[in-house]
Amino acid sequence: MGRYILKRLAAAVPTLLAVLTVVFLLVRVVPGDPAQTILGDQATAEALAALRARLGLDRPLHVQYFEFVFAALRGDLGNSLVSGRPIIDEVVAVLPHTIDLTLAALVIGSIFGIPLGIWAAMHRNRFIDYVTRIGSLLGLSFPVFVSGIFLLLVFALHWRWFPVIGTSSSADFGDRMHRLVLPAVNLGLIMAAYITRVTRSAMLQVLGEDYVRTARAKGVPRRVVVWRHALRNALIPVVTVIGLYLGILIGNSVLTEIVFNRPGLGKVIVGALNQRDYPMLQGLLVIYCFLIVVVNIATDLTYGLIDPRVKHA
Amino acid sequence: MASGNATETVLSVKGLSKTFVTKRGFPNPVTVTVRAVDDVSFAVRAGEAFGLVGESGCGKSTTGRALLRLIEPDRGAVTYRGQDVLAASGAELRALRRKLQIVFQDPYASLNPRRGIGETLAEPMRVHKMGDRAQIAERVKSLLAEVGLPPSAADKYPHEFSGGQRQRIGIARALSVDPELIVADEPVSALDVSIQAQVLLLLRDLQARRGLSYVFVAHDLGVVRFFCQSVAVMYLGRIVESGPVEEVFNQPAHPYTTVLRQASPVPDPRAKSIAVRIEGEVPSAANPPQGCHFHPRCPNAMPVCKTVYPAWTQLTPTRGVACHLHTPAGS
Amino acid sequence: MRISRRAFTAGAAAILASTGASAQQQPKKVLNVGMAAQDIGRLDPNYATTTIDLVVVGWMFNGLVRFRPGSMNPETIEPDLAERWQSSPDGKTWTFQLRRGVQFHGGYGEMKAGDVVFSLLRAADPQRSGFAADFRAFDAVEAVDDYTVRLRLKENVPSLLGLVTNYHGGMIVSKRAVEERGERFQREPIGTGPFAYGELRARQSLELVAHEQYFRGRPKLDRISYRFIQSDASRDLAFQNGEIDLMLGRQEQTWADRVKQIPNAAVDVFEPGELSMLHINVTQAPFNDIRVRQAVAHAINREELVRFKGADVSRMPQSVIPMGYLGSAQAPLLPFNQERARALLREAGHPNGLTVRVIHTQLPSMLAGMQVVQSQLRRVGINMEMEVVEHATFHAQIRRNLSPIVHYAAARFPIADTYLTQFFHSRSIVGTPTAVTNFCHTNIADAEIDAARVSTDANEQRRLWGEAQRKLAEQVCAVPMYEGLQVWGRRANLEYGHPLQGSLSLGPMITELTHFK
Amino acid sequence: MKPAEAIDDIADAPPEPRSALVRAFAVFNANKTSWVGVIVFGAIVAMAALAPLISPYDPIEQDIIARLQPPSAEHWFGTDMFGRDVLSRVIWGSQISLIVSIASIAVALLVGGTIGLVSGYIGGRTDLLIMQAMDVLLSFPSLIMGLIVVAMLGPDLINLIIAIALTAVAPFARIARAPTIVLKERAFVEAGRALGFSHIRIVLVHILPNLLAEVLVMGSLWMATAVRVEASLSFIGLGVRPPTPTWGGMINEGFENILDAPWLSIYPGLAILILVFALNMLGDGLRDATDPKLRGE
Repeated sequence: MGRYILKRLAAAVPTLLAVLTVVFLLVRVVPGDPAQTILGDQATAEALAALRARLGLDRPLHVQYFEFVFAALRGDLGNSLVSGRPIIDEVVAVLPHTIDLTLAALVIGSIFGIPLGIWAAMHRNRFIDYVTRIGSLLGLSFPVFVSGIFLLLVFALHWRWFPVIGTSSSADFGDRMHRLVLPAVNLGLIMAAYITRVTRSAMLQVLGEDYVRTARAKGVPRRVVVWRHALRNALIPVVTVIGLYLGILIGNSVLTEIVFNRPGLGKVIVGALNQRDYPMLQGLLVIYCFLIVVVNIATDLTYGLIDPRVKHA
Repeated sequence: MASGNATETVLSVKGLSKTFVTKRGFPNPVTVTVRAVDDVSFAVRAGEAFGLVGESGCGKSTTGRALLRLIEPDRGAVTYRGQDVLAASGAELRALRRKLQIVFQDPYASLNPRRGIGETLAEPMRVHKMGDRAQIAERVKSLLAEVGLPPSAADKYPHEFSGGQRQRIGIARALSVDPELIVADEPVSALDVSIQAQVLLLLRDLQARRGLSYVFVAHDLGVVRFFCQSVAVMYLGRIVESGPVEEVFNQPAHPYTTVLRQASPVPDPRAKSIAVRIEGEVPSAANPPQGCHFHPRCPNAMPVCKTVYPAWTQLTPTRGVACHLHTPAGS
Repeated sequence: MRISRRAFTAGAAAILASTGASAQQQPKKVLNVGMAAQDIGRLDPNYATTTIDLVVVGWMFNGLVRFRPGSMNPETIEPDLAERWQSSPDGKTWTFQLRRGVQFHGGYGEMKAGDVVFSLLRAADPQRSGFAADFRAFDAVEAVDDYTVRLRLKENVPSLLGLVTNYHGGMIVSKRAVEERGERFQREPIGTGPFAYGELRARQSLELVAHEQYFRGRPKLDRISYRFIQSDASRDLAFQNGEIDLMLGRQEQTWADRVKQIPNAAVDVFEPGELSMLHINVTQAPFNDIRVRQAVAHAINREELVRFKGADVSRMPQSVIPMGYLGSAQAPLLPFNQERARALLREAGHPNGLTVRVIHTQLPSMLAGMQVVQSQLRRVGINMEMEVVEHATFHAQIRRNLSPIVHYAAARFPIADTYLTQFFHSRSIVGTPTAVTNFCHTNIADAEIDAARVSTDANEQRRLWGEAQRKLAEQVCAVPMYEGLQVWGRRANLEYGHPLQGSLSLGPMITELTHFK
Repeated sequence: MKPAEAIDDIADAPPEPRSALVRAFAVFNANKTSWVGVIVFGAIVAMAALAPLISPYDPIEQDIIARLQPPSAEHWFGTDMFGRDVLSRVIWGSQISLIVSIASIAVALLVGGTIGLVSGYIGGRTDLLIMQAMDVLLSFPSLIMGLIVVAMLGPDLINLIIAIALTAVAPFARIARAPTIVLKERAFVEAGRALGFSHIRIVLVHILPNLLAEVLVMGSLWMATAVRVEASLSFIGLGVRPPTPTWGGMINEGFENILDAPWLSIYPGLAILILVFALNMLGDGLRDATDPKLRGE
């Protein structure tokens, strides 16, 4: 198992290298000048040039590139141009918020999505099924910022159940969770819509397979068949979706963070883009891509846990 | 080695080899090397049907495809009427494509489901610029007639035909470029027995009418005996015996041929089919046994068979075998 | 399903109860501020340029002198870290006597002349300051003794006191802290002001704590939580929900009107006015023809723009520099006259109007005003295509002359010289090594601007500045559109401790006197 | 970014005979919601096409006096901060949503489809390399990628289309590659090679038509995603340049006025919701219709 993970990570190295290169180039091609954002609009061209030299932005591109790649391979992503702090520190500072939100959304998505999907599959083409399908389609169709605004208007402003600012300035756990509710529900419901759909279609497929039919024919009760046989196999595509959802989750979390004013990786990256904080932008993109690779590996490993037929031999 | 009359030989295959490398296993894949075709040599004479026979997985289909370069072989030489097939490229290769054709086993997979029959037959002629629109249309009709289908078939789609009819269409497509040699890759094995004969008769008829040569790939000895003049028996990527059909099947030199003949139903109703099971499992081509590949299953296995692969022994000018039973002493 | 729902409701109720209890406290000692920001940039006064940074830096530092809190009128400049000062008759040598016993934050000890010399030299060094150009005239800064600083100038400057106020590079930092903290000083600076750096919660808030040893006395507030809330709407919602007490507002009449309706809420509108102008590149066709520039000027309906922005939060400009600056004059601005605009375009050879492609920032407040301008220009046949880019790109591209018309909104140090030099002196033309923000590529007022800078006669100085403004307006180098004032919302029971009329830090000054009633 | 639909197994879809179209239609027809999708989508297309005729006001003409008016008989959806009619802007805004989504998906389909087709057909190391490159593309969160690309090129219609197309290229490459790998092993493709057909002919004439259906179905589902991404970029402020009305841009402006004038974001928000919903229903129906597993029953 450990060897497998190592090998998968090693296999991801070329991809990550390519990502590094693309990221480096992409970031340099974006117009705008980090020195200007640091010095402000009254700075003279001379002052800007001096700062660019100090930041090392005037060196040839390939020099900057090799420096960046070698440092990145050593795990050093450099310092933010704007704050001067190590990028890792900046990321670690907001990571808990991102993890809170992502996990909460995953939990909400699974709690609602999986049972609903199974329920709908077992009542195929009946009223419940239609309602679930249309409901989940509707969920998929909501732009996350639109649903976020509606949630804010209704629950924060009208009913005042939850605060507007989706993050706490105190260390109080209860407060932290309280403020997490709306953003997590916003992301989680959309996630639930995805999971419902995938669970439903996976269940339908598994329920149609021979061994399930055989089990039914042998007189195994329907509930047992569903829970013991079908669900286990249906969960594989569901796990895949949860893994694949990461990309969407990141995009949606940027918007959610904006609407609910939460700190998080998504907002950091948008901020870095606005400030032309090249190292920050590079570092974050690399971290994102690395994260996606890790999630893919985790997804594959989860298959093994769910489905004993997939052997790690 | 089969070396008949040199002037008659149209297709000569020498030392043809093809190795597949695959990775298998999760999560720690193992590289598997399969020698699908291993140093295969034979010759086909003009107007002859040459059979390649063996159990499934023995590499006979791969051989057929490799000599047409549908799979690029790793080593060896293929010569068609003095022309090096493997070295041909560009216009040369295009010209060769017209001379050498193939008929596939699965009549369902071999036709593009989204293309009408007329279109399927006309396309090769258009590609090779074999006439104007009207001429090609005319030739489509005559091709259909030649394989025993009505002209109306041109306007239909593959799914509207039965398996036998589709195979006729497949044959017509191969004929569309006026080939001289056809590799028939198990052309009847997917068909009902009653239809097999019709298709075989059609092929034989074409052989006579057009002077075609065939490389006829099959696992069914009866069909080979009926259709072919010469035959080569393959086992795990190698030819173990070859020669004229009657000789090989009546007096097999290789124990494998004997076993194969016993296991195979013979179309002759008078001959009692003897149900002999071939002993042992077919070894994997990925991991052939040391020595003679056949020795684990061979009733006549000797100690030497376990260590040394037998050399090719020419029994008559047209017959040869690779078996220690026939190896001249001391070699 | 039912169980989970019940549990959820119960949990939510419990959480509600807990926060409900904590919301009611008696004498509030914590000020929650909502700022349109994602994060702090740099809190080193030499690099603080955005509103986000300027506002807090104003609470953390002192200068040798200061504008009276709540004012940005140079005439109200009063002692701050310096108790008194005198200048030589030629105005080139200045001596400051420092206040004794002023303590830096965080135990960095007493502020002495060495810190002042260090701070001012640092502000004048382009390697360590973004405002070095302002201190170009400095010849030498030296400590006579621990409490006396002498300043020598190469040439006269329009307002020396202006350079040593609590503004930009004039703020005094701790020498030891700068040297010890290095790059960390950018985010965790040490000053002498009423509030000190406490903690930075990444992307959430900057926490400031009262400076116990502040020389004017311990601040009445204990803590300031400076929250980063980017979106205007979120800030509004948070204010409405009672989660913040003071917030950056929007230059919008509707906004001001609505916030005033909220119980216990007040709206502050104060100086400086940020002057929004269209800077027209006079060297580039078709705007090298003055008639085209005049047409643009005649097409602009300032009244409509002010109505759009709101009468309480904006006003009609009078000149090419903002109102109320030392030296600002009434300049002959061309009146709104669509007929005249069309006629001028015809004369200039554009009977069917013309199309101009400009680059504009996506910053909502600027973009909205520009969309009104776009519509006004359309009515006289000028089709303005806006390429909206995000703000950093905008700044880079307008400095590369990619936009023939640049919409720029700015407030500067309230002396005509700063504004005129940065926007209209040929030294500041973009694309040159000394470039600042002269987007119109003009040099017609160079002589007046230069002469006024070194003039020792206040009346002559005013006359020269007035002349420069008249010329620039006449030649239509820039078309003033509106002046937007600073707009903040606050709890009505928040007392600043001074009347708020203006603030160079662009936000209310929170001082030792600020408190909740 | 890939919607869940993208991962559904289409690798082994056999080429279909023509009568499958008839059966597919029957499946599509049986699913009533698909028709709702078709009708609503058709209505939005009609609205976009007829915008000049049906919109009550000029969508960009300002009337500062009449700004921020709530919905009334005169302005059904109210007016925005410039006094422009929100209903008219919603009607005109459909054009941008449709143009951007259709064009970007068309580009992604063309480019991604070609890459997948070629890569799958060539196979071997080239395929490995190309797919590795696609993985690199896929590992960028699409909204972030869109943001960077738009920041790089500047926000206008064409660049927006490029940015959104870029985020969908990799998924389409994957969608096109999977069936190509299966198809190229089929005998009719081998027959083509034996007959001396050029690779281009084989790919275009013999492989492409067999996977078009699936790719087009995915296209319709991805269009829904494209509409959302366009709106998201506009919401962040990197949309088509003003004064052109776009739904995302309207929500963006409206969000800042959410407390003063909620109608500014509610109507365009509903418009996006309806369009995306319709596209999802339509794509769903189409997918059921082409999915052999569902049709088999």
